[in-house]
Amino acid sequence: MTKVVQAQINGILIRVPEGTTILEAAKQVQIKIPVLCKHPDLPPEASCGICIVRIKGTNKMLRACCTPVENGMEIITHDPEIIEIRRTVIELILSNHPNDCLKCQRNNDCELQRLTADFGIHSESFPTFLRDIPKDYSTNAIDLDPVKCILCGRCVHVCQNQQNVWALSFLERGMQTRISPAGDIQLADSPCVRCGQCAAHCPTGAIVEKDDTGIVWNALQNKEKYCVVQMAPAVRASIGETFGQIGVNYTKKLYALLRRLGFKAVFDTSFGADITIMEEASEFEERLLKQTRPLPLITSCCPSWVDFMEKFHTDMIENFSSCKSPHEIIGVLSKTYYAEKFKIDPSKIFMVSIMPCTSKKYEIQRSSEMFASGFQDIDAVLCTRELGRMIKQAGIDFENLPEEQADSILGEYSGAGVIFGSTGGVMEAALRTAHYLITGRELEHVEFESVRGLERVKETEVEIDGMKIRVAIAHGLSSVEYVLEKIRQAKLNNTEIPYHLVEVMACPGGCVGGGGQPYMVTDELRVKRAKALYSDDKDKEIRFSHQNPYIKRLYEEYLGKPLGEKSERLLHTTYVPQPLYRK
Amino acid sequence: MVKRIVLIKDTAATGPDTTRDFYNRFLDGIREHKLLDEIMVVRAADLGYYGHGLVVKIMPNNIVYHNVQNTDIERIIKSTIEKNQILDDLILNEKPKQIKVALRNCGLIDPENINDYIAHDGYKALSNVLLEFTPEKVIDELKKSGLRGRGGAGYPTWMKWKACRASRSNPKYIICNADEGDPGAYMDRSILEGDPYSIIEGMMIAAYAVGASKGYFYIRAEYPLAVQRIDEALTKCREVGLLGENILDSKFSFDIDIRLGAGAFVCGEETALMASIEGKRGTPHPRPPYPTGSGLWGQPTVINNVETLANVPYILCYGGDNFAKIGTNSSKGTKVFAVTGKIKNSGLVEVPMGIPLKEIIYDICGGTISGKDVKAVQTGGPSGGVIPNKNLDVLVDYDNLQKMGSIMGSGGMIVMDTDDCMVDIAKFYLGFCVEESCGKCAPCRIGGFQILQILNRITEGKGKIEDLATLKRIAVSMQKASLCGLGQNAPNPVVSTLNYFEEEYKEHIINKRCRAGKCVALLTYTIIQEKCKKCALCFTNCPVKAISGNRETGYKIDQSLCTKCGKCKEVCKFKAVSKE
Amino acid sequence: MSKFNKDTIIAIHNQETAEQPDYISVGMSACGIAAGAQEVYDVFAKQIKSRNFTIKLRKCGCAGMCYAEPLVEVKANGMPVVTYGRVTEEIAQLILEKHVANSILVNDCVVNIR
Amino acid sequence: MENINTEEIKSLIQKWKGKDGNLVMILHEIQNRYGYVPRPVSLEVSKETGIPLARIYEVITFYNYFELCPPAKHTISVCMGTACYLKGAPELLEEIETLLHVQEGQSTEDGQFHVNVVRCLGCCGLAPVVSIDGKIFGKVKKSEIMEILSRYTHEENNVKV
Repeated sequence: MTKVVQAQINGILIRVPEGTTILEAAKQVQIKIPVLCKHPDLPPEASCGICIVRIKGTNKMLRACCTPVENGMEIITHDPEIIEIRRTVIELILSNHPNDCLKCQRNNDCELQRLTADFGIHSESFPTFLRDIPKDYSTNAIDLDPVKCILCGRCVHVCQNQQNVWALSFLERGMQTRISPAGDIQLADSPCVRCGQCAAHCPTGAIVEKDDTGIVWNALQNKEKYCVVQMAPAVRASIGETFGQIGVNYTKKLYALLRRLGFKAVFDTSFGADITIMEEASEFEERLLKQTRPLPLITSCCPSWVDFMEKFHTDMIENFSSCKSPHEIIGVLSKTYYAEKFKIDPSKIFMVSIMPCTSKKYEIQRSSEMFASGFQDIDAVLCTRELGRMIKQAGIDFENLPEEQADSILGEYSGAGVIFGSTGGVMEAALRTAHYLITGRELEHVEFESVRGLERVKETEVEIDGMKIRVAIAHGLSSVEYVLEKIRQAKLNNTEIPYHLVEVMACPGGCVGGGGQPYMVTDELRVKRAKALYSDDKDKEIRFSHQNPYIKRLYEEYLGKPLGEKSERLLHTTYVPQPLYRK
Repeated sequence: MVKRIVLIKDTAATGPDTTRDFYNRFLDGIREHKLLDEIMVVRAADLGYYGHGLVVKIMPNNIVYHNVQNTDIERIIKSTIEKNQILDDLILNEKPKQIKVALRNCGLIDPENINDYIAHDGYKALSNVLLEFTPEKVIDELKKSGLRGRGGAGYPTWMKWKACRASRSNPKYIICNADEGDPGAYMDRSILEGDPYSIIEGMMIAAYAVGASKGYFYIRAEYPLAVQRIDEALTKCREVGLLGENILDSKFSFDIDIRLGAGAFVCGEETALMASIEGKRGTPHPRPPYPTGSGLWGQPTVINNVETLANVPYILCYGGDNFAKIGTNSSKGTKVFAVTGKIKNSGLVEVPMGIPLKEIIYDICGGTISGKDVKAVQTGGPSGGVIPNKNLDVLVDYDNLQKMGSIMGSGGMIVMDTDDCMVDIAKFYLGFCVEESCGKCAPCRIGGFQILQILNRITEGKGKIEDLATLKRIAVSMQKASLCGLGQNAPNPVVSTLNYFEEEYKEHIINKRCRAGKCVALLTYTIIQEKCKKCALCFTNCPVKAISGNRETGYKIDQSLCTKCGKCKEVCKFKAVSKE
Repeated sequence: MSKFNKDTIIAIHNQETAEQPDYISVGMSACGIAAGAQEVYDVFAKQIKSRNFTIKLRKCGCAGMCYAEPLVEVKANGMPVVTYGRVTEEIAQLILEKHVANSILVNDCVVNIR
Repeated sequence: MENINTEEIKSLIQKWKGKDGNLVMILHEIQNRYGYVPRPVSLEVSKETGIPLARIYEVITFYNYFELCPPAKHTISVCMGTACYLKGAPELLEEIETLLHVQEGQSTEDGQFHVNVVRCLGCCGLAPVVSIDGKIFGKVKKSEIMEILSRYTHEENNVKV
């Protein structure tokens, strides 16, 4: 049992479990202590110095973000001196920050800007001194402007600890301190996997998604182009946050929205997910029953994970599913199957993916296989935040839009397809179909509770036809090491494989926690977003990918069979080891 | 056969010949008394007394006479030398000002010879402790001694040890903080180089007391000789089983490794130091958790400064009570200071706590080298403050210095005379802190930088009177909102110089004048026409041709062209160039 | 070397304190060396060897009197222990010739005597 | 840049392998060997120790002691400790900068001298001090700088110092 400590905040008695920080405890008395560097999702960095509070009886002020409440503490969260110091610190930070908010991607959605407004800072107390550090636009996914960086340390923490990528780091010290890959090289030459978790956690405009809204607006305006669009499962559960709605599934309004923005056809990546399952489950069945290639089979629909594997875990290439990610599948089919069927010149088709992800921006040019249609299969990727901005730019009253349907040919998805957006979702969808493929029978109980939830590594056993199928699910790239190490050890010692099937998502929570999703994500929010997807699944009449009539039609009319020649050519890819550092 | 040695030195600095003259007269006296075979008279270079006129020291009796006149020679010889009678009016009955505890072996023993250390009671404390003391008793003895950390903050050493001992997690670590980064202080280097074994013994006693099995020396890489001496000492200790398993046949096992710093002042801060040992950037972490509970690699850790550890064997050898007899109520024992700057005899002094600052400056170190007034004494290095001349009678201990707005710090003591500018000094220290800030936390990183910008402006004559308020505002935010001691204390030199020398700041701002003549931009060089001999040396030497005129009319400096390089003053043979 | 125990330490202590050999001790910490202590040490080492002095030459750390570096401490011929300051190679010669060989202290160089 | 000998790097690392927190010490070994930390060596260290390159660069650039560029033949360090500062170190630095036509932190064009400022060499009693290649010159006067530097400008004299 955890001990409870008793203290006073602004004279009000509080009781909190031992170890609770003052910042957390203050919420009990309806106090939100201002802070800049602390992200609710991350451990305290204690770098900004704004959250100081006074402890009665001591001369010092302590940081609320990292100081645990102690028995008998008398905490004062604000008085004129505290407020003056906080204001001074904010002004100091501003003196080292380009105050061109109006031209910043984070304008109106910036934590520093918000604090500046809260503290009523209207003039410049200290002369501005900007560092001279070049911007880094090298990745095509994430834009880095170290001059805007306030050195809160969130991105570095996320990149090094949560993601274990170690692309970003601090260089130098004092006023020269900056964020950069090892030794001032560019991100594209570093191990960066473009997951965008840094951007999602950045409080200012220092790291943002590459803004492709301009490209998309231009394409929509271009009479020569036939603009089509698809949206990922996770987007529907988070776009509402742009308007203050949390955990609401906006699928049908989004379809309407995308049409109003000018897209000629609206597809759903969840349908692509259904196809992925057909291919991946077949691949699994083949590996399991015919031992064509080694087990475990590891999922490959997350491009950051793929990049991570190609850089850090090349020994796992043979275990990777060769199946492309769902949006790439929709992409290639839109410029082949759809184009043929509706007699549209595929060269005119401009395919846009709305994704929760920054990595997808990089994925669309990842290898020659991403041009399987003969054209670049996906022309542009927008992440959720960019779509939110486009809605505002277009002045659309999103919440009051009518509900519409997707274009049925690449839009009708099963319940299995939509849960792809959450950690464990791919696994669950795959198991549903794999069970059918292996046994020829449908599952009675379709929900696999044991693969759901936010535990960083989930290991479980599923019985299919008397066979015990061992599976593992990891999300957040640092969690994957444990799973891979187990596989590696088994390979090394020639013992029984620990798992048959492994799902990995780079971002914590899976795509619902993606790097392109609305800011200030917490586990609480991840759960709510995932819940919206799971209830979508529950409400669906069809909850198996292989039962989706449009999937059946697609294979009958066009692809043939899963893992068939055409499927292989259009829907599969290959992996090659990549150097960690190109410089 | 020589029976006595008489040393002679003029300590009044009246002139180089006084000693020689007196020496000759004294020699004559000895000759007259036919004592030449028995008495050796020697002119000393220094006898450690200042401002006492002519000093005569008679050995081996160790009699010291001061303010001796030529007329005293006869009676000194007759009474003292011939009859062993002491002349009460001449005797200097001064107890030695310095007491050497931490430095007890420095300069005395051969640091490369363990036997020499043992000869001076080395490892006596350890063998007592290991064979007869419980760890609790060791901590008790430390408590009795009242020893407080000599690294700066002055935290009671026994409390640190006790907290670490109480932590249940294992292993535990002892770290010797030898990252002496304070510019102008080198006490630790001196002990590391001069008495390495005593620090090792201190660490071992600490380890035994808290239950640690492993120790680290964290030494500045800028001290290669210290590293070498410690390394050799550790090797020797391992060779003779003073490190390793079952030391001195007890159940205690312990070993020590060296880790080098790499040029980061902030690594003197405990949490940053541990990060550095762990192979990371030396950025501090918030406390709590304190190192005694969760330190190096998350394990309970005691970090003690070199001087602290050097005191430990002394305490355990001669008793905590004996140690506690030295010093004041709240600050026991001695403190080593590195007295530098404009001081006559710069060096290390070890004095009992509570000694008047004056005595250190004048009696031990001989006052300023220039003979000018002491303007201020800076203690505590970049984290400390200045003590102005009027407060030189302050009794030096932790609490008094803090009351003065400075700190004890690690023991840097910089003496400044009237040629030193207080704004310039503040700027110097701020520059240091800005360069050494780890950059992690905003108040320290940017606050220090902005203060430095303001000080730069002031010393360049571009200051505004509002700047003083801004300085104070930033200083408060740094003191209160910085994460670690470096940032919290970085504004201290500014705050304390502003406190005592605000008028000097105002002079810089309003009158555009630096009374010490340090701030180059505020200087004006002019040719004093009355003294000028029109030799044209300044004219020909001015690198920017700011001097105009000819041998007939004389010369003038065009202030708009002058870069204040000082060349004209340097070359002028008639002191006809003034600088103000 | 065998492992020390308490008795070894007492034995070394007794043996070392019983012997009171004459010595010349040169302050060899970083500041001393920077001020020229190594050169002074070398003079002593060379001369002691070539002139067969029986006096022991040793190194020690910094005695704190940095202003007077290099420091040399001499204990010889039953005289008090004398510390010489600002010792140059020439003064080192004088110390050997006068103090060590003839029990005469060198003028204008003594900074301490005990 | 000279060739990087992987075997040699491995043996430098070997000394510290398996010891906790060895990175700073390994970098010291490398800097002692090469005079700086070349990128290929850092990559090799990363490979050998499993320490991410980003961490290695974080550490190299944090600590003043480590260099990323090849050193000049002679390193002149002007001590800017408080004692030296008060006793005229800034003038010495200025003189050196003027004589060698470099700024602090830079190397001369011919690669002979690198001039930098250090914070206290611990020889405050000899202030102001300047160290060249580790040899410390104490109580230096501005007028002596030229002579001291000239000892290093002629190759044959180097041996003597």
